[in-house]
Amino acid sequence: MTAIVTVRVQHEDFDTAAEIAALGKGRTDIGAIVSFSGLCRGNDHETPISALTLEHYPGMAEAEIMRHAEQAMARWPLQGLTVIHRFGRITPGENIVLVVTASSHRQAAFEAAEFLMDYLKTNAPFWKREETEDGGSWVEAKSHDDAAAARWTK
Amino acid sequence: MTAIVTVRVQHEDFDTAAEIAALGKGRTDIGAIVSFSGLCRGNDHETPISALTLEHYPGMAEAEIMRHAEQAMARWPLQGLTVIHRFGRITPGENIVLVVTASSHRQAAFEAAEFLMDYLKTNAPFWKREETEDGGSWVEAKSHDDAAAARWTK
Amino acid sequence: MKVKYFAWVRERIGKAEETIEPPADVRTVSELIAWLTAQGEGYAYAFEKPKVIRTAIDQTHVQPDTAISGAREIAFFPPMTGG
Amino acid sequence: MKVKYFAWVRERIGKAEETIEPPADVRTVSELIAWLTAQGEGYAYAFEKPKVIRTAIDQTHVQPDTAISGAREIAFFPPMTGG
Repeated sequence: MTAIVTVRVQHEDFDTAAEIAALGKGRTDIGAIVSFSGLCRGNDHETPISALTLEHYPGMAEAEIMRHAEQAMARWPLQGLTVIHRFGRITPGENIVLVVTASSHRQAAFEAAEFLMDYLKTNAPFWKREETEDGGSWVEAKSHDDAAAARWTK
Repeated sequence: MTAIVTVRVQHEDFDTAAEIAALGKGRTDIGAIVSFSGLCRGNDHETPISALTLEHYPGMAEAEIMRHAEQAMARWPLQGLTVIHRFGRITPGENIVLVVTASSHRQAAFEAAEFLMDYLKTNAPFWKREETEDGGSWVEAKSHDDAAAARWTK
Repeated sequence: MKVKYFAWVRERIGKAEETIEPPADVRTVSELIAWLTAQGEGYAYAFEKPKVIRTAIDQTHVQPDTAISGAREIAFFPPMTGG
Repeated sequence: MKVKYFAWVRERIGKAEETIEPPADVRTVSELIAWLTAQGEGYAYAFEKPKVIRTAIDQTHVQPDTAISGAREIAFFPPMTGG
């Protein structure tokens, strides 16, 4: 059966359940589905965050994510892959990002989901700005995210 | 906030979406939710499988999974953890097992979910029997599952 | 003591559980497996490869050299294949 | 050529995009950053640590020594923080 790759960059929220169901629906060749949901936290630092604003590079964001989704499809035996990344203003508790991977084998599904999340954290053209009581600030890139992404180039 | 650990061993199907939603509901301290769904495949070998029957050791199954869930809670900074394992007759495309982990950090959520799945594959008292046209046979344990489980004892 | 059998161990022996009274010189899990093996054809078939058999005492995994004294429930089964 | 700025690079320069015509001796990404730095206070502030700045040419990540000839759209931005 065919493998389905879906990439969406959108402001609107998404339905994790529906995305998982869509990958598995009507198929009996999938043994494992892994989903990763990234959520907006309210307590990242001492100062509570009232919202995040995600800026992105329209066009490049979609193309870059699709390029990495295709890399994941080439690298692991996947039967389906969905990546959704939101932009705009997002409040604590809301979804930011979703990766769903489907495979016959659990290790492939786990690894591909981790690979895509590590990529999204470090190389997808999105930038987070935190809104707090005293104003706001751009989130700084984390070196441990770079280290996590680097392990896939070995 | 408190961490919620849920372990269920049941014949009835479960609702992956509802379980993911239950872990995240009303909270703003969770940054990552990973879910793993294990599904019954119809095409594991040359002979198509018409169903799996999962036998389990009532009492020990629940206790052993809970013990490993607590190990995961001690090992990773988790804010919630749900494990559901079905028993009885399950047909291709149906759910077998669900692990959902919630954490502030994605690596913890991924690792804890993989640890629990590796454990469930090798040490939880469940046995799969495959039903095929020519009868059926007990699924043999796989050495690569043992190897996957062994990496967590390092 | 109560003994439980699962999966193909259960099928080969032909029952899911029973109460047994092994002699006092049967002290460990592996001695109990050897004693059970002599209880009939189904038992001999179930335990023909004793190294493959996994054992739980009172619902906890144990090793072949674990003592069985004080056990209320001993279970024998093949390698597990859940998940 | 069209230039785009994102996140704090955009805020410091005070615009999201513009069309520029750098002189012919500006050949690489790092030479373009150096030239932009001299275009005013906002530019100088945005590019004060040029090593931090990431660049894409026609929506593909590039290195500081990449040639800019033929580029239709060049974007400058801080390290990415999506996911």
